[in-house]
Amino acid sequence: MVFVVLRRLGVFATTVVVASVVTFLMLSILPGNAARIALGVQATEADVAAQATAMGLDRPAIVRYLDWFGHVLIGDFGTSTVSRQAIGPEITDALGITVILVLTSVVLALLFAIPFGILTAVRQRKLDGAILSGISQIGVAVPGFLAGMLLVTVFAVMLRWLPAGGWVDPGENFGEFALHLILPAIALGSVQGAVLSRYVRSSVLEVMREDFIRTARAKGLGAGRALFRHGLRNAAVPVMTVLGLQIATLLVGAVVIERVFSIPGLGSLLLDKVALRDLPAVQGIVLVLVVFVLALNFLVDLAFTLIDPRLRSAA
Amino acid sequence: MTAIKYETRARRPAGHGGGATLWAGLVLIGLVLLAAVVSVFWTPFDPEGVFSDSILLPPGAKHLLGTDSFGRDVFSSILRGAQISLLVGTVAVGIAAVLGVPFGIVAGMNPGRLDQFMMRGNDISLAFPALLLAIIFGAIFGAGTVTAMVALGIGTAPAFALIARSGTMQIMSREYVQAARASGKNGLFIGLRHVLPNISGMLIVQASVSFGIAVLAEAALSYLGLGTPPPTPSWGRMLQDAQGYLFIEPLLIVWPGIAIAVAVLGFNLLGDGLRDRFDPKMQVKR
Amino acid sequence: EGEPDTSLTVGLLATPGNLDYTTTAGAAIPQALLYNVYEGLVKLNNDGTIIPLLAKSWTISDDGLVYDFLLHDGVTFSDGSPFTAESVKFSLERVKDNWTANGPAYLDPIASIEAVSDTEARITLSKPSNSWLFNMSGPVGTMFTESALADLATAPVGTGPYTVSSFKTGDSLVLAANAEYWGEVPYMTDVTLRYFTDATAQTNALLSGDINLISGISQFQLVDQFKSNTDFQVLEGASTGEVTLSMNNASDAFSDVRVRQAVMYAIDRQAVMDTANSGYGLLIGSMVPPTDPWYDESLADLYPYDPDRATELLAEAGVSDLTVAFKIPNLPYAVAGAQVVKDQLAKVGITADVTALEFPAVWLDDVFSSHDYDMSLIMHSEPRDVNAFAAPTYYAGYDSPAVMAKFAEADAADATTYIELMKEATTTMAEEAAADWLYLQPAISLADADLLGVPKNTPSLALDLSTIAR
Amino acid sequence: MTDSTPTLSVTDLRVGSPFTELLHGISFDIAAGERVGLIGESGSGKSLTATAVMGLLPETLAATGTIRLNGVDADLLTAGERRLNSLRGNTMAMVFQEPMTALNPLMRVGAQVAEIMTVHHTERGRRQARQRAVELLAQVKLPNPAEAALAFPHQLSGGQRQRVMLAMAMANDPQLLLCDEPTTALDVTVQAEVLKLIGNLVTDRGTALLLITHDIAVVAEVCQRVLVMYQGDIVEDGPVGRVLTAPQHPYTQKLIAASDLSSVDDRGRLHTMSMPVVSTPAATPSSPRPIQADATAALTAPPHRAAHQRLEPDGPPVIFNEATGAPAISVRGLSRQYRRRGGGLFTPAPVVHGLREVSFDVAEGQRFGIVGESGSGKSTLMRILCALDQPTSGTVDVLGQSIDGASERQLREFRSQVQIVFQDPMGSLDPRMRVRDIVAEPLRQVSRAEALVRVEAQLAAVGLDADVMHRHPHQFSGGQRQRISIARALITRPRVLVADEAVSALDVSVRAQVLNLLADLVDEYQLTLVFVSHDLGVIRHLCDTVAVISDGRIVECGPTASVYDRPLHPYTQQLVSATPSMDELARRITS
Ligand SMILES: Nc1ncnc2c1ncn2[C@@H]1O[C@H](COP(=O)(O)OP(=O)(O)OP(=O)(O)O)[C@@H](O)[C@H]1O
Ligand SMILES: Nc1ncnc2c1ncn2[C@@H]1O[C@H](COP(=O)(O)OP(=O)(O)OP(=O)(O)O)[C@@H](O)[C@H]1O
Ligand SMILES: [Mg+2]
Ligand SMILES: [Mg+2]
Repeated sequence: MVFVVLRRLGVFATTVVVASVVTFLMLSILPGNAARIALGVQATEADVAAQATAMGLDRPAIVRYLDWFGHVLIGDFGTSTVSRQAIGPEITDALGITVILVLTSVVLALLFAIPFGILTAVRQRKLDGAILSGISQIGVAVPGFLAGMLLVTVFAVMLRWLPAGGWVDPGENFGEFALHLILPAIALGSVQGAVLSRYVRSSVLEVMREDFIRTARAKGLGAGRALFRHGLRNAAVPVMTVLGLQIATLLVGAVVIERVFSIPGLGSLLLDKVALRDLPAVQGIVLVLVVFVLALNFLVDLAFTLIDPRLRSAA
Repeated sequence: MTAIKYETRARRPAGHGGGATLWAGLVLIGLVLLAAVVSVFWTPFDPEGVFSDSILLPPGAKHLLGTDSFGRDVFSSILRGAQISLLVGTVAVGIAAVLGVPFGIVAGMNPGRLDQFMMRGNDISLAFPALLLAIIFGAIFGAGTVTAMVALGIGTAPAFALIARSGTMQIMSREYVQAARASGKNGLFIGLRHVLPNISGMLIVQASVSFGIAVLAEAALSYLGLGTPPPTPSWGRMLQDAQGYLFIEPLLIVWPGIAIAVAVLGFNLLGDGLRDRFDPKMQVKR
Repeated sequence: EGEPDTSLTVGLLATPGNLDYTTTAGAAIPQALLYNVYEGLVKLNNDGTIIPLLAKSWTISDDGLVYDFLLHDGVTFSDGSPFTAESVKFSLERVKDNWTANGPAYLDPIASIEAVSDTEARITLSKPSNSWLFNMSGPVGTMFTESALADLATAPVGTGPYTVSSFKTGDSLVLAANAEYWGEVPYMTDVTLRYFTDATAQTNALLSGDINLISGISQFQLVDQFKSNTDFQVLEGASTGEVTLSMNNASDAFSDVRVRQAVMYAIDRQAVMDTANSGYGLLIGSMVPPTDPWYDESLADLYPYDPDRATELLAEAGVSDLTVAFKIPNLPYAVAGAQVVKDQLAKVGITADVTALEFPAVWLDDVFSSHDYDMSLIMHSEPRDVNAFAAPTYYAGYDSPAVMAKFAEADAADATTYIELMKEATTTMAEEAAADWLYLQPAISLADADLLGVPKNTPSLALDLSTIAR
Repeated sequence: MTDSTPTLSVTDLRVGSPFTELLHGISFDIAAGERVGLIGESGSGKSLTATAVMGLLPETLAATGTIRLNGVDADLLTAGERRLNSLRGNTMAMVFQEPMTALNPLMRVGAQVAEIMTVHHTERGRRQARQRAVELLAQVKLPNPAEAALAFPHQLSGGQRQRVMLAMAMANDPQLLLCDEPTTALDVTVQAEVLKLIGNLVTDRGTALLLITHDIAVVAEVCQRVLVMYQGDIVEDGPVGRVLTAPQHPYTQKLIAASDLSSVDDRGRLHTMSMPVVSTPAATPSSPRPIQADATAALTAPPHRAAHQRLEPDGPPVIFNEATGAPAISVRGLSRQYRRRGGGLFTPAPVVHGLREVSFDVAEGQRFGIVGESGSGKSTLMRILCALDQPTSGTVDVLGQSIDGASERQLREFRSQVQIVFQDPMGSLDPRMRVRDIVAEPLRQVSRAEALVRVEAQLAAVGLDADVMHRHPHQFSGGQRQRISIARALITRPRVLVADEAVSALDVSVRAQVLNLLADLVDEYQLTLVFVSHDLGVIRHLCDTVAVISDGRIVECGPTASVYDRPLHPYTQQLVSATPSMDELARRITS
């Protein structure tokens, strides 16, 4: 048993190492000279060369990789070439913001998608079901940033009910934090919600056609009760897969909404750091993202195992 | 008589499986396709020129949907923009399919170590979503349509691989595959002759849905400045440009918004329709 | 009624990566810190004149080599350490070896620095220089204390009216009034500088009341909505940002002056400004903003829009079917402007292959460092940067020994001759079409209607907050 | 049957989709305590009838007519949903056809059984309901009922799941019990018990029973009356004895004739009810009569032995059917273990024994049958014989070629000499290929033109016209499809033909056709046949030698007649005694 756990962790660790190599290689061919960017247009070529040496940019790739990853393993992401601060805290701060944003939006999305998806599935052949389903289809087709732009225009600019953007740490001022979170979370969540509701719908539709629902109805359970008692757990499995993937893509994908709302999240940080060729920071961010996604996959698998006894014991 | 019975059985589901949805999707995509094709040969005005004398005109007889800040006819730009959207969708989905499908099939046909190994590789590529790739590739190769398409393609490939793999595993357990093996056919033959044709239904559904996603992603990338560079009109960039004129000429944001929605909706409906059609459960049960 | 609201939130676009402008380039750090947190001996006034700051007054020897500064008494840095003539000596001597950014070379004319007494500093130049004192008003003239050098990147310590109370990269910089300030304590006691990446988000924040002031809006189509809105004021001033269509004078395409001139005639600068900049800006015709004394407004008409003349010149130069690599930074004004330029060049038969390069990384590499381009479009925002532009090693590749000599002569000349010679040199550059200076970017600030004393012009890199009140 | 009003009364029931009518107005009654069988061709509408009574037709179908239940003052077809809910599971209950999917995979089976009682409040509390569920599971003979109640459906075998369904249906002592093929997944021994159980319920409680099945023997055993459906109509309705012995409708006549595996014509061929459309019967004058292979088949029959007859407990395992000369197939000590995928997060993947230490020979020209319950390892053995799978240990020689560890290249010759016919006629044909390509698939290094000629000839040999070549598999009936797969198997003129449950998916009528065809072809080509089935009757008809597999081991082997008449191993004895035969049936009916 211990062996199996160790083996799984071993696979996970190997995947992370490979991912780190991929990350490093991909980023090592970024054009642009970080030293020149740091010094600006007035610096001479000699200054730039000296700066490059100081930043350790002239060492062979393998040395740079080992140095970097070795330090990452002990929790040291290195020092940003731009802010000259340890990168770790910068990444954790931004990651925290993005995770809060993404999770809030996903919760909103679920709050919307589950009832909506079930409703559209159950009333599939009715007019109202078709209309609702149409609405969610259109919701899927609207770009997220457009939704964000429109929300800002209406609720922040025209009505002045809510701030147009920015971020306040929850520890600093929770009320303000909540106010600042509402619009971006809705913008991000509405589109995700529309997408998720499609999955909930098809998943519920699928489950509704399962024989065991018919069995439940043959027992005398009404259609609704049969669906709730027997269908939803079964429908949850495919929806969870999608949810896992969505969260994974949203960590970076939220950058569009972060831009619309000027939120200093991880995606924004990545874009800024890439622009400034702050390589240690970029590598750190990408690695954190990758590990996060891999870990998420791992967790989704775990959740499956909990929900579905077929995966728990094979017999 | 028996044969006739089976024939009607096979045809019947085709008649109504996902019918309305499918048609709605096809009509919308048809519109986009039409715009793309027409704009190759003709647009009312040049969508890439600069017309300093006709800046920001409201919709009217001459300029059906008005003009933008460069004096360009919005209608012409929308037409031409369909080309970019379709191009991005086609290339991205093409790349994703070309990379993902063989990968998934090979993994699915070789359960055990190779499959495990390939799937861990797939996990890693899943961890680099399209947008992340687009940002990195944009920095490496310079932002632009090609970079965006490639990034989207590579980013979507793992999804294709997963679908192809699960489909392949289903097909591999079918007896006709065993029969082919018993006939001495090799893996390549089985993959091409048996597996690929039989999972194509799933793949087409996936392709259609991915197409819609690619159109949306291109818009998002354009918004971030990582998409199609001007003056080539892309719907996403038109949206971004229009953002600055929201209070001056709000309609400017409406047209590309509608265009994107129509295209994405079209592909989603097509995907839904096709899924219903390919889904054996939606069909008459034997 | 009640307590006056003394907090201010300013929306800015470029975010500083850190707070150390001695080693980090870019306008963002000086914009936030210069004159607010850091001070030098002199300051550039909003109208472009040099006024005293930490130096009460100064005298210049007749040969223009010896500057005697009389310093304010009782000035302390925000960490409590005193500011004296020793600080002047320490700070300026440090520049040569420790500064890598923001023009350490500006102080090259200094031969020696001497702390005569606590309040008297004497600086001797190796040769007379008109630009030196001007440069002293910029970042290189900043006074530092030896006790607080460890953490320049995060914890700047200066003598200014504000101190940094918090800094979140990419998000905000919070300044608090310095209670111990030696001069008049500013009206605004809490100032938050919020950084945006998107101009629309910035104006939305102003419209929704999240921020009070936008200094230097970058997308001018967003301005009009504020003009009709009585809740806000629109302040138009001059910047030092010349939007420049640069031509690689050393390239095959543009080494012939006639080809460059053809470009000058081919471009309708007014149309470029109207289309790409919503009509905001000032046609300048040279690399000199009106806040510089040698500004010559007639240069704006040197090359009127005349495509026929352009075609003639091209024919004269024996050029046909010219295709140029037009490498622009991926910045909104450049992307917009390039489309108009490309269109206009096409009308005289020049094909411009536009590529938008990532800015700064790739553009700096390709265009600025490697000179691998024919044409570019970029704003030069540093004050008085025309001399630098004329250097033969500069990316423009403009090589005129005569002009360089004239600049050197001007720097060493007396004040009036200085202006005269500068005017001559810049005029020659314009005539020889060293570049096409399309227009001067306006400095437009948008503010709540009740804000007073918002600086209009931006002659220096700094955003001076000390004058703002309600 | 004191009450004159029947428990169930169906009048003029029509079920249709917007495109076609599927049930054309059927009417029948079932009285209290009456046991009615419903038989008929696959797809004739049996399941539809039952689901219509339950009011659980798929949404896409609509029903008209009247369905009345004794004591309910409403027509079930028009009754409100609330009303129906109170009846379903309580007054009327149904056992559905597919036990694999009819249970909720995420819920313990005990809870699923208990639910039907809590829904109708027939047990006071949740705990009582659980207890009663365990009792019910015991009644349906689930081993270890208390533990089984805590199992999830996937942890039970198909037969066990079917019994769970049955327990559920019986929980509230319904007035009307509808059973749709309740024993298909059960092996004959369990089937007998389950049928007895149903019978008891009906007699004890006066339940009206509708039993749907394709197994006429089952009907004969359980039912009093039988309804025969054919293409959406009830074509015959009468007492079992009458219908089975003197069927009136031509369809019923053919059906009954085809069901009887012991009644053959003068050529030793089964009676079929083939209704030729594209095919001509196998024995057309055009196809050459086979040279009788009897001479070669007349081998010295190896002794009839059973595994438990091993002399010493630890002695060498028995080699069954040991051949004297060079056997066509020689298997020694063959084991195959499967490692199940995944396992839990914290548990290693469990090992499943497919085959354990199997040794036997098959002589050239022998018709070797293998019987055994589901999951006993039959398919595993077949796959290994065809080199589609590798043994974990042991050796396998087929036609002198050693298969274990052989590379695909070494097997090239082997591949054309050993062919396989699979269980599922649809599943074994690639739906996207044309018949011509399917049949030609095993051919190698043959020009296209020649391939076509050979395909045509082969199709003719299995009784299919050349014009079927361009069609796709879905355009054929089950029997025709199985012929296609047989044609594919035979096109390379193999010396060994392995058939894995080649007729179990077919309904009786088609089954007879295919068995005849196989018998013809084996004679004609002098094949060595290895034929797997769980149906003793089929094996008995077709094979000269039979091996019985149970739990991965051969437990008994010998000449078919000998095994059938004098089974040695307890498992075989059970198997034989539980198999209903038509002879017995006739006896019982007439008595
Ligand atoms: N949902 C449906 N929509 C349309 N046709 C259907 C549907 N369900 C079943 N049918 C058709 O109705 C006919 C009768 O089906 P039914 O399931 O009752 O057959 P059956 O007699 O039970 O067959 P089997 O013995 O194979 O179970 C078949 O032709 C089938 O294809
Ligand atoms: N690929 C596999 N992985 C794991 N276990 C398997 C696999 N194939 C078969 N088994 C297991 O091996 C045992 C024998 O299976 P096999 O298919 O040979 O049985 P069978 O006798 O053909 O049954 P049936 O009559 O149901 O077809 C069963 O317990 C089965 O669950
Ligand atoms: Mg049925
Ligand atoms: Mg089997």
